[in-house]
Amino acid sequence: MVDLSAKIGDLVLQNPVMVASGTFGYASESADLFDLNQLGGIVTKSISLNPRAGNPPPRIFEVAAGMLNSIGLANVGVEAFIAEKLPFLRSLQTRIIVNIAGGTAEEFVRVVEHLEDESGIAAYELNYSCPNVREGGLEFSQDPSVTQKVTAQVRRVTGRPVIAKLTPNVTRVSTIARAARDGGADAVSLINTLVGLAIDTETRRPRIYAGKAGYSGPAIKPVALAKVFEVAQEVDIPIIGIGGIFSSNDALEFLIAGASVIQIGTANFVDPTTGIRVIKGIERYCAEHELPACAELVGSLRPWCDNDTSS
Amino acid sequence: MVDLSAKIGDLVLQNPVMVASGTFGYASESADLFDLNQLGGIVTKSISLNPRAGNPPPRIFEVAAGMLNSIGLANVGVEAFIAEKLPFLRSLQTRIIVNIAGGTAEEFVRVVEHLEDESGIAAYELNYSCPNVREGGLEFSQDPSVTQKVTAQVRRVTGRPVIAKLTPNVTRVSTIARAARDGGADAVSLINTLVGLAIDTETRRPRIYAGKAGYSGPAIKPVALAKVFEVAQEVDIPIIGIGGIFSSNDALEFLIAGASVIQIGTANFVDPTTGIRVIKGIERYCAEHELPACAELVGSLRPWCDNDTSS
Amino acid sequence: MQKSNEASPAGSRGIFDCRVLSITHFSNQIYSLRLSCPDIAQKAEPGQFVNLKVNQDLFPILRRPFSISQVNQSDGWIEVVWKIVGVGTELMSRLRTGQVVSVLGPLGNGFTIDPDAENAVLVAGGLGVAPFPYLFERLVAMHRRVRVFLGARTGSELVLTQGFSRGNADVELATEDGSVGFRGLVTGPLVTFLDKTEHLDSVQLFACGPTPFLNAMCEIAKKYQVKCQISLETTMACGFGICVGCPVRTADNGKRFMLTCVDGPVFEAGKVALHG
Amino acid sequence: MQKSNEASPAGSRGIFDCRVLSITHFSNQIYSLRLSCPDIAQKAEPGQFVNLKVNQDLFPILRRPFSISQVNQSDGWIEVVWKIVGVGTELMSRLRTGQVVSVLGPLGNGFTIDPDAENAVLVAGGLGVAPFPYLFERLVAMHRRVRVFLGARTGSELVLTQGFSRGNADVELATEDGSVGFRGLVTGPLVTFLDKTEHLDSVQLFACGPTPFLNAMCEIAKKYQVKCQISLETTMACGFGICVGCPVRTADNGKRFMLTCVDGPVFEAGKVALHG
Ligand SMILES: Cc1cc2nc3c(=O)[nH]c(=O)nc-3n(C[C@H](O)[C@H](O)[C@H](O)COP(=O)(O)OP(=O)(O)OC[C@H]3O[C@@H](n4cnc5c(N)ncnc54)[C@H](O)[C@@H]3O)c2cc1C
Ligand SMILES: Cc1cc2nc3c(=O)[nH]c(=O)nc-3n(C[C@H](O)[C@H](O)[C@H](O)COP(=O)(O)OP(=O)(O)OC[C@H]3O[C@@H](n4cnc5c(N)ncnc54)[C@H](O)[C@@H]3O)c2cc1C
Ligand SMILES: Cc1cc2nc3c(=O)[nH]c(=O)nc-3n(C[C@H](O)[C@H](O)[C@H](O)COP(=O)(O)O)c2cc1C
Ligand SMILES: Cc1cc2nc3c(=O)[nH]c(=O)nc-3n(C[C@H](O)[C@H](O)[C@H](O)COP(=O)(O)O)c2cc1C
Ligand code: FES
Ligand code: FES
Repeated sequence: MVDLSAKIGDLVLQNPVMVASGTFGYASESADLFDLNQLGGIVTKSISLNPRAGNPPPRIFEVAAGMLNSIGLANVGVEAFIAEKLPFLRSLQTRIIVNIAGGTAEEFVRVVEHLEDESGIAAYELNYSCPNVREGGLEFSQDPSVTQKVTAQVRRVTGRPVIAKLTPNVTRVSTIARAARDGGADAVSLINTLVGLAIDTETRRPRIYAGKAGYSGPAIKPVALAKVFEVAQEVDIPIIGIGGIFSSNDALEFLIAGASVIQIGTANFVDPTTGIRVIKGIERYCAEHELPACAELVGSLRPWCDNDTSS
Repeated sequence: MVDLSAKIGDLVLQNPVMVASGTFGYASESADLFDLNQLGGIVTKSISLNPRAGNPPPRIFEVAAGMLNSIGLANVGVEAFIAEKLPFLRSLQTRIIVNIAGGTAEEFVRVVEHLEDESGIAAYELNYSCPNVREGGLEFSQDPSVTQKVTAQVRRVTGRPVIAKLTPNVTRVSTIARAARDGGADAVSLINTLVGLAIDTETRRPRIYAGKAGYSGPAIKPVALAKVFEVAQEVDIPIIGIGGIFSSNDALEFLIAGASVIQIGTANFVDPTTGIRVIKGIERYCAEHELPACAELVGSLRPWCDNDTSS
Repeated sequence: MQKSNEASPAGSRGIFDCRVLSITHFSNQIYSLRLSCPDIAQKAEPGQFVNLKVNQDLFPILRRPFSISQVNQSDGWIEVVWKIVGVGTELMSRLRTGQVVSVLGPLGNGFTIDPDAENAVLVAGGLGVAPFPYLFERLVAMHRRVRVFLGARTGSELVLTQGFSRGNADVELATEDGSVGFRGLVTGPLVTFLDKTEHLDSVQLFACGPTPFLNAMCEIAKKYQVKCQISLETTMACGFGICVGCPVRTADNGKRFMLTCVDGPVFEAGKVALHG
Repeated sequence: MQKSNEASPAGSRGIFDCRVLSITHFSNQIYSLRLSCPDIAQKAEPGQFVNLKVNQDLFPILRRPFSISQVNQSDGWIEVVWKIVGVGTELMSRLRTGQVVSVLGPLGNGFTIDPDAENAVLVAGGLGVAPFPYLFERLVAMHRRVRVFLGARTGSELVLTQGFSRGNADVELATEDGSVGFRGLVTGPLVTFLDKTEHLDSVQLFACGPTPFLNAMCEIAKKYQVKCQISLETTMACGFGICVGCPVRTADNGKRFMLTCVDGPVFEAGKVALHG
């Protein structure tokens, strides 16, 4: 028997496979497709203080080996989330991580405050790809000091694990990860979507209403792996790896690069049971390679050379 | 007849289609495959002061809709370039842009100085994705002040057009583009490769000797378009668009996003005549859309909305 | 057919690996596919759709949604009909008997047949005809009087016309180039029909086709004060509510959205604001 | 066959759209393809390769290199032989007669036949046999005495063995599992042969196969002081020198590199340092 359990600080998971925010709705949508309790964890859609209608269409567009989206953080708002969505989530035997969106530090804090009295929440994941309304739309985690400050403010109001979900759209993501840790984050999730754009050459309009959009899917996997590896080398904080995971082999790459846990995003749209396939595949790999625990894989990359050879 | 000519400052091109540095060798390799003079321009491999052997294998790896590479800037060095490669390039009836690599500002300057007396060079393109040996391997254009300083130093020693080729691996590429312009660059090329990583889960080794590698191909196109659009909106400097261009439709997206000229990279490996196809396709599109000049397309994107809707 | 995910409860929608029983080429770019899929055949309602993964590759990566065109519960198959418009539909046209396709479904809310509507009127623009054979069969089984108006740009794009000859149905055809039937838009013959119909409250319209056509249908429904259900298409990633990528504006103030995949694809005309 | 780029000078290498004349399935995973390509057939030398784009999609995106296995100048075709190892070779196995493949070639430097070597010895590990039928034909035409040693893991992976029965050639087979011929590595029978051969200066070895096998061949060539040419495989993007992605270390100090695609794929044993 392979030990598949995974740890993020004090949070123990039965296996290292979660579904990613915004790619699994509120989980009930897939409940009749497979046994959700097999997952290591479920991350909810981003929840904001008030309900958000989201962006006008078009919201999604397929590109080579990936997709663009700008949903506009459509969600029911924290109160309706607690009333209508949390009861089902709470009934599951897997870890529920509530992902939180905010335009200001205060909004993050207030959503957490709303959720603090509710049971059945294993951790909070803070969506730091949200545009910071005070900084001209810069994503929160594009600035290390903002990242640290917001994290510290949330840290003050909760004893639950806090996971900072970082944007990849930065010069050095390890600087941001360090700031999140210094602010009190228990872990970082990497990566949220890359900024991307596609254009309809007939109409000369962007393919997505908002213009620039979030890029996800297999196409971003190499970038995500590089970011995970960078943080794993530079910062002493557990990492949740995300980006283009469609198969167990993809997931294994993330573990080897340094992620303790991984999340499945876009793949859920193609096959919502991807997580189950990935769990089984990791187990099979460990058995075949005589690894008693999949945690042994974490950060086990063997570089060919020490230094960064110039490209 | 469609006017296909394009301009980068004072540099006039017969059409807006170049081949990108490092993806077309020294041009002679393809001379028997098609008439090179049909291209708008040819950018050479990165030339450094001294010859470089490059990295050990594996240097390349295919990923979904793209490839990773770390060649290690293998090149013959500026003296052998002048003696052995430039004579052929000079004999062509298209614009020759010499791409320059350096580990320090001085190296960039010294390579330019070597080339200044040589005829047949239309412009220099400075490869600012090179690791800056003085800054712990940070790519030159990951820092705006370094970008400005190096550009200004090169500017001082040449009257030829100077093009700063920027890395996409930054928080805000428009800040870097502005720094390049302030340093005296005539144009910016965007984008060089994204940083990516892939891992062989059997050996747990990186798929590329150097570990992290440069990611190119269709998979990076949405990122490149977003970067081009950002700079086009923010900075008043001509842009050369690069990233995953395989078809004329891809090229048109870049023109509409704000690039005056485009470069074909990875596609040359699959079909070195891609540039010719792209030129013909742009011409056909302009004819069909009754555009007398393809320059009219540049920056003609029609956003659905003004503001950045949050993702 | 094999349910690829064994954990999912029997009888519900699911993800199925379905064998191609046959593929038919109607005209230039139009095809139909019969898939062995007893579970979906058992459960599907007219107007519902399936989301197909037509290849095993990463390109194209997303599933492609198609209306369930016909169902045979006893033989356990469903049919879809499509036109080649891009890479996914092109790949589908290369499928061969015996190959396996991953099918997610049945998805969405189908047509709601009004208990009081004696006269069902089916109106299709182009491949909007896709969901009608199954809807037609259901209506005939319910002993409704059915009229079918099928329009297309040209005769070769008028497909499935044979499927409506059972029961006491009338079929009227229209083509923009006049090559078959009425020359002009299909709304022409429809309006003529409505003009001469007395008990409009016994009529229910069912419309499927491109957005401009659906807009025209909503106008007509409003003008004649007649019940009308429309089936929408939007880009979709998941097809069952988890990507939130398929919004359609509500008619009330146009600031709220419903999801085409789970709130539709069939909507009551007047409940949604198409285009803007 | 049609040259897809009309601008390229006639008679030189080029990029050609070539029709599949036939595809043959040898054993489990091994196939051969005959492509109509008069230009390449005209020009190709034994040991050269072609770089094939096996699909029109972006996945897989790069071409795949294959040795030219056989050539027929009068009928204007070339053949390649491959084993399914991944997505590209799998796609190739689904090609059908009449389909078109983009072929870039002929590429690289082929074998150089030593004017003094009366005895040519061809040694293949596994699919390393691929370039040998054409080389064999050339050697026979040059009236050389040819010996062929073919090894594989098991009998079903020993392919093309029939192709060497012309002229006064000897063919020896070896399989690791002993299912066909000598049980063991193909270097076994080769060494036995060399041990009993008197005029080793009249022998030239030609070797193609996996790297460990080539290393063994280099050792043998060195030990017996016999001329030896080896054909290498590395990952390739372009196949003609523009990506600089296919380095092989030179033997001198191991710090310099040559390019497998333009300096090879055939090298003189001892000129390159394999593996490290
Ligand atoms: C609920 C629903 C039911 C559908 N039923 C049918 C059906 O029964 N038969 C049928 O032929 N088609 C149907 N469609 C449309 C079908 O899904 C698309 O034609 C298909 O996804 C296009 O895939 P592609 O890869 O060939 O095109 P792509 O390469 O993705 O796109 C090619 C072109 O088609 C356009 N396009 C993409 N998606 C759609 C879409 N959803 N509607 C219209 N144009 C689109 C794109 O804008 C682009 O210009 C339905 C769509 C929905 C949402
Ligand atoms: C000059 C040259 C001539 C060749 N001639 C032949 C030939 O005649 N017949 C033949 O079957 N093959 C030949 N090869 C190897 C062939 O090119 C590869 O098997 C093929 O590219 C694999 O493509 P794929 O998409 O199926 O595999 P991928 O999906 O790209 O890779 C699958 C697996 O195969 C391995 N692989 C990839 N490329 C190579 C390679 N070049 N060599 C060995 N393993 C590889 C990968 O590491 C991976 O583990 C030749 C290669 C070169 C460079
Ligand atoms: C349609 C869509 C909606 C998303 N919504 C959210 C969200 O609300 N909050 C969030 O933190 N991330 C969101 N993401 C990002 C994903 O959680 C994930 O980080 C990203 O897609 C990369 O993983 P993938 O390539 O596996 O999809 C969304 C992604 C997609 C594709
Ligand atoms: C194999 C390879 C080698 C490259 N070498 C260089 C180089 O020497 N100098 C440089 O400025 N860019 C180099 N590039 C980057 C390309 O010029 C281009 O910016 C990048 O690949 C993105 O374009 P593409 O997606 O069209 O390939 C290289 C790219 C590849 C794939
Ligand atoms: S298609 Fe995903 S929510 Fe509707
Ligand atoms: S394969 Fe591109 S240089 Fe050899």
